[in-house]
Amino acid sequence: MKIEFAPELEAFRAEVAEFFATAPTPAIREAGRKTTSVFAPFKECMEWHRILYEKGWVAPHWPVEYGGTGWSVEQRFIFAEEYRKADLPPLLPQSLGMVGPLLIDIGTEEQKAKYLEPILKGEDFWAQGYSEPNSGSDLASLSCRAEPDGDDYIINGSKIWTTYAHHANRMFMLVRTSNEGKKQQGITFLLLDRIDYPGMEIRPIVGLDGFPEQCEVFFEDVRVPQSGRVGEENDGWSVAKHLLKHERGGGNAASPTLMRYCERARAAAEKTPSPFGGTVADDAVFQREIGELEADIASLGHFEKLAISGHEIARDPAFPSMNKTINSELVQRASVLMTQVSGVDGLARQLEALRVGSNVEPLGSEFDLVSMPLYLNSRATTIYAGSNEVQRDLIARTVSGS
Amino acid sequence: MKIEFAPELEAFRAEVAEFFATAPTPAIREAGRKTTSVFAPFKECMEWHRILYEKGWVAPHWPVEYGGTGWSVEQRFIFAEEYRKADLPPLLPQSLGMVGPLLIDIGTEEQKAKYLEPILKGEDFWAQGYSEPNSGSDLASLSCRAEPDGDDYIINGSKIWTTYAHHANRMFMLVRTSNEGKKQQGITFLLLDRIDYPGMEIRPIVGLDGFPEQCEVFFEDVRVPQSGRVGEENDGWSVAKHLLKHERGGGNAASPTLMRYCERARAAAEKTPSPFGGTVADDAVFQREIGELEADIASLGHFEKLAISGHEIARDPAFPSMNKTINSELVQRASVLMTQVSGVDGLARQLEALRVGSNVEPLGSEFDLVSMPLYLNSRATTIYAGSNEVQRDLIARTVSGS
Amino acid sequence: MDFSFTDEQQMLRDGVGKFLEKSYDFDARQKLVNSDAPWSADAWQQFAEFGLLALPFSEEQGGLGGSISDCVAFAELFGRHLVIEPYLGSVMLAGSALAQSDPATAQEWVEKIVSGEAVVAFAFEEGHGTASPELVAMTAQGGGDSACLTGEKRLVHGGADADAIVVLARKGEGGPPAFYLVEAGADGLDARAYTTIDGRSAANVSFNDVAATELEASEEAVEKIIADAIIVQSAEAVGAMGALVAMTGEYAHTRKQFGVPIATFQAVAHRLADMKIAYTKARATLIYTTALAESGAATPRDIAILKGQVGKLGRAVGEAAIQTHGGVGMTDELSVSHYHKRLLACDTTFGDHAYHFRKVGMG
Amino acid sequence: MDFSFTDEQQMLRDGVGKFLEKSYDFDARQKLVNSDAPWSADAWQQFAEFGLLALPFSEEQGGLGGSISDCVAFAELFGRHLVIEPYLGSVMLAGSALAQSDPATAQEWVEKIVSGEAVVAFAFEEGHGTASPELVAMTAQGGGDSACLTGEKRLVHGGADADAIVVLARKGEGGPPAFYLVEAGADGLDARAYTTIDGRSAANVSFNDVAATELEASEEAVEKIIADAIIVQSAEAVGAMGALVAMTGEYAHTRKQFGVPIATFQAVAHRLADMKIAYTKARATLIYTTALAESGAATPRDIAILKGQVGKLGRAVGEAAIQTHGGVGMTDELSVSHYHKRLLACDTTFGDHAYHFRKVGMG
Repeated sequence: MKIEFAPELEAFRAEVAEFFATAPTPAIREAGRKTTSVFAPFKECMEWHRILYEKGWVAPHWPVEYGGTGWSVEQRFIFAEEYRKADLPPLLPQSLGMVGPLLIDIGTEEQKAKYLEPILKGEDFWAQGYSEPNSGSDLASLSCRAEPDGDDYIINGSKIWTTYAHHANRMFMLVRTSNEGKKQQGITFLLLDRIDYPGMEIRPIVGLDGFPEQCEVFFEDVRVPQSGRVGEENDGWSVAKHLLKHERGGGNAASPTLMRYCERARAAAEKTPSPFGGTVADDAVFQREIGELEADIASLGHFEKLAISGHEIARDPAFPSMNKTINSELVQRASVLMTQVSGVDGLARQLEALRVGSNVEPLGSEFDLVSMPLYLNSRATTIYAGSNEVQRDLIARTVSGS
Repeated sequence: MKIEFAPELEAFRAEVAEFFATAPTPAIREAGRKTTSVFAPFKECMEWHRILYEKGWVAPHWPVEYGGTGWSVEQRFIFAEEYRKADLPPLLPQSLGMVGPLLIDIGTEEQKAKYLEPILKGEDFWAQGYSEPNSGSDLASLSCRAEPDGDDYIINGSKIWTTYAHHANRMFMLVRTSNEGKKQQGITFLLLDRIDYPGMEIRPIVGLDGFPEQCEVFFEDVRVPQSGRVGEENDGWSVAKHLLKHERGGGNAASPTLMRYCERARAAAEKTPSPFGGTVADDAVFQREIGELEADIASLGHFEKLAISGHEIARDPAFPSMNKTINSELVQRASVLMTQVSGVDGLARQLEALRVGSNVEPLGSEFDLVSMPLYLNSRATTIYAGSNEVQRDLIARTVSGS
Repeated sequence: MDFSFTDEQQMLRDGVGKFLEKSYDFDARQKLVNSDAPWSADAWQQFAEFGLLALPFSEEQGGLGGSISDCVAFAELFGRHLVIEPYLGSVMLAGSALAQSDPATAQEWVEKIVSGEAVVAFAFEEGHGTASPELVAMTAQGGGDSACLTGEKRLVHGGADADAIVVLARKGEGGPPAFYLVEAGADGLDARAYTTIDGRSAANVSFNDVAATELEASEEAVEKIIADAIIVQSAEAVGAMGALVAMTGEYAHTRKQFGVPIATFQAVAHRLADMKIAYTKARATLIYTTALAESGAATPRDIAILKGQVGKLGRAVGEAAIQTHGGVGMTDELSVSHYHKRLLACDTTFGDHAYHFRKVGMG
Repeated sequence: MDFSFTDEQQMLRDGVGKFLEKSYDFDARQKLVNSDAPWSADAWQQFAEFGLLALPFSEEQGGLGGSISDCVAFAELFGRHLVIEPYLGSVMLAGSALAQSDPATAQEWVEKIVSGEAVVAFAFEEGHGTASPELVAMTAQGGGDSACLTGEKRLVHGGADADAIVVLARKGEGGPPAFYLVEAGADGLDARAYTTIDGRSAANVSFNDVAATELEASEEAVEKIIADAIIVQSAEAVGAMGALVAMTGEYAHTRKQFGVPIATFQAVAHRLADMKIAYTKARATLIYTTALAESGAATPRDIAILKGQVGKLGRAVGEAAIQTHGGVGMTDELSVSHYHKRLLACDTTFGDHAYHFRKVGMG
């Protein structure tokens, strides 16, 4: 049991830091600081995606032959840490983290040839069409229907919680192709080349934080080619489960982001007077709370590093669910701490000041501008991608005791 | 909406305090300070019971005509507060709080005449025979069987978690008299005049704190008279439910006990140096934690006072379950705080020093002697008298939303 | 000892409740929040007709001589309907500050408040929040009718639209906190308006050598006015909690997943139970503390317990409501998140639960 | 980077595990705890044969030159079997303190420890607990082989039965913490023996002008020895957590209520999930911190994170295990509560989780 700290790692860290200090445009930096969700502002995020692509660093977790970096665990962590320290916008997960790895694993050669490069280059952005109004935690009950018709499918129904569908040009989705057998059977996984097929309509949903991040997508006799199918017809559930492994397991470690929230909270606390004297940063209760939070984030980091290194922990069937549960609940705790530091200065609704490129000054500090939207948005983390109730059900099934 | 603070209340408080300062024997006081459970040491507790009986104060929550005091809500609270401040042993609930009120409500005149006075006088102590090894939370599945035989029942089976059965002279219990219909049907509620009927065997169970507080009771062809039945044969479930109302609703308020734990923790904290300088009592984190706990205990007190005053809150069908849930979880929180103050001085197992009348000096302070046993014993509060999981199921059923 | 609402209070509740049901449903409320108007003049007029604006003032001052429990009686309904009008600021805080002051100007303003003719804002909070009057740092120069204010106040509800502002500031360097009256449009007064996350019009107001009139106030009066406002704000929060418990229970019994209502899942059922426990505890403490205050017996510790409990439990209820609603709970369209944001705002103003619990712990 | 046990370590685990399965099951353990013997001489001898007593010492000292991860490898099994022998005190703490000291006496004691001939206790904790060496208050007079100790040490495992005691005390008024060796039976030494809640023999030891030999130790050495002990103690705790997760899972699948295994109730299932999450987090932090320490890179913050996490999560797992077992979890007869008491003891010694989290927060 040993961690090798190769001397060249520090050189690597310096290289990464140097790149992050020079490559992003001011708008990209601003978008990073104003990210109040796992989904960064779209335009600047994709700009940054393309800069990282040019550098060859856009998909560290992909196999080298498909455009990955081939970095060691430590390098990936150093990259993630420097990334977060520079407050850069996280890349959007749908293409790079979900459909890309899925196609690498089980796509046809044709699909790989067609879709992987535009994902890496940031030319394509994929929306994820899974949930439906009546199929949330019970995803397998979905009813959006695809009828075969010649070489095509005709789709009717709707999808909801389709993040950034209004920015996407492609979409992957689950459709019902059969009502026979168990509900998990009869589902098919489809890639849609376009998101503006005739009969498709996208309606953004305004969230509790005031932003239209999610969408509803309606399908009325939408004709799409069957060649977009991944896997067999009616076998989409196993495809989706495969993909969920990527979604929940996380190609990228989350702990550096969480640790960065703590750093930002500490920095803000240093400037905030405590009602009990001195600054909040010096207050014993604040130290007790942020200490516990940081310790828990550190444990997540250990868990992630063990997993990336190939430790048996990652082969536990409950691994993806544990990772999702721990991560999502820590995001929420970190954001609560942030709003506590902001106090009443977090109560102003400042949608315009939060827009990248806005010339409206925030009312408090930039920290106070983002803390409350981040808190509000993070309430979703325990709901989406399989609610934490569903995750705990799955984890419990692996505790048999014998 | 108004609280009348009658001037005579202070005179009442003084009278109560004076009595508590003079009436208990040293052994009773010691038993009070060394109570590490809801069940005080038996012998001294019953001694104190008899002293209170002589004074006429043994059952403030009973109707006046049966020996109650006829006090107002404020008087009952003042009594409870002074009682706890004097660290006196709480009276045992099985007779005064359970079977007594039950018989007052639905006992026959004969049963009342026979049983109530010995309860008040402290001549009788009743054990409660409900749970069985395979019927815990699922109480209605109980199988200890009573077969009618002439004017008697013949009992076979066993009971478990029968608190202080080894000290009791009588016992009330649930038995199965029929296997037909729903499992709740076919249960009968019995009063046993003796606990040493031929064929009965009592085996104490040593608890995690080292004390034999609970018992198993075994029945082998035990013949008891049918005249001990309360209610109809096979209707014991509704009798038990009626009694549970007393058990969970609580004739006596719990918040003064909890507040007293906080006072004791504060007093000990004043003598305990903090690793961060000064005493623990002066430490910001300790103050933050005990403040939150005391606020929550205060809320329980408000809830109790509203209930005793006849506010609609007590007519909520979820009231007994909410009361039990809140109370039990606060006991646990308070005892955790106490063990934190004791630190390593709570890690010694000091069974002998804890015995009333022991001449073994405690290793730390008397506070350190009791904090850990109290913590360990209190793990049971969320398990017994209907586990908190069952209570939450019941509470949830009252949240229909419409 | 009586902890129930009187028949009169119940009638007031019924009247206000019916009006709000009819004219202040969630859609109407959202339309109002998203309009340019800072609040509804119609609703305000209706509040005047119900006597709410006159309630806490003495009869000599044209008021109804109402008690704190009268205010609690209808404030729960304000919470249930997420009312955005500045009742707390204009009536409970600024109004009470003016009412206990001698100067004739103050009494004129009370009359205007009572009649609904004027709305007066109350400026209290400073950077990041001001948990109690003792923490107010802004300091007035001079006194009487030639006082002068410099500094900034934040989260002043109605601060950009009120006819006047009552400001809490120190009476000279190191002096006790006192109230000062500033009229709208005064030189050196600058308000930056915004909407709060819970839909209220507010402003950060900067004072640059602004002329003000000092209002007579003992330190006890200042404490009492803030304490009463905390009770009424807590009643609003408890009303919001009750609404969330009811709507979440209903949703859990209606919404199906895996072929059954989600209320049949024990994790959901237990969350509902915890919501009900939290609501019941908060409401018990609200009612008991109100009765204490009515008897003149509420201590600062009692108020801290109320503020802390309602803040903590309100947050927990809001978060549980969103989690139970799932995706739809995250939307601006449904009321759930708006209730939660109101509860967050209630927790955050006048010191959050962490502050108040620590005060309780300091003994 | 490798976070797995080596083949050799795995072999050691297998060997120790088999021995404990066979000779140290829960019944045997309870018989031992309830006997007059402070620990099992047989087991100790067996540990010597496995090389455990020699493991952390250098080969020049007759040891095996083992690493911290070697110790972690078998310490998890010590936790799984609730071993009561004073390994931590005699080998990891007293032994390491002696091993890094020059005096010939010290080296002689190391040899006796390695051979299993002697057990040496370690006296560290003072009133209510001593969270870190910097908080040690007991002060030695004089130095070298004529030092002199006065004061009290608590929770000295094996303190009444060991052949000698290594004491951590300050080197003169305000001086740095240093180690002192006291032989059993020394004049002025008095031990009051007791059994701990987790079944170990311990004593509160008072020193009244007791002659002692100062052991050479830098402040860094003191820190390092305590840090290594914390890692090994954490491994024990993690082993106990793992046992609780497994036995609680098994119980929940076997125990029926309402006609079905209680694991089918979502409240129980989610508690099992939380237990597994807690165990997994604690174990990940244990393994990572061990690897860091092995590389010489573990900082005081890393150790505080480990101690805090294992303490908090261990308590939570213990409480959840008891709640899930219900009544039988409350009995002395079942092992569940004994695991919990071990976890409580691990949390409480060397500073509890609240202390360590705050240290982390202080940055």
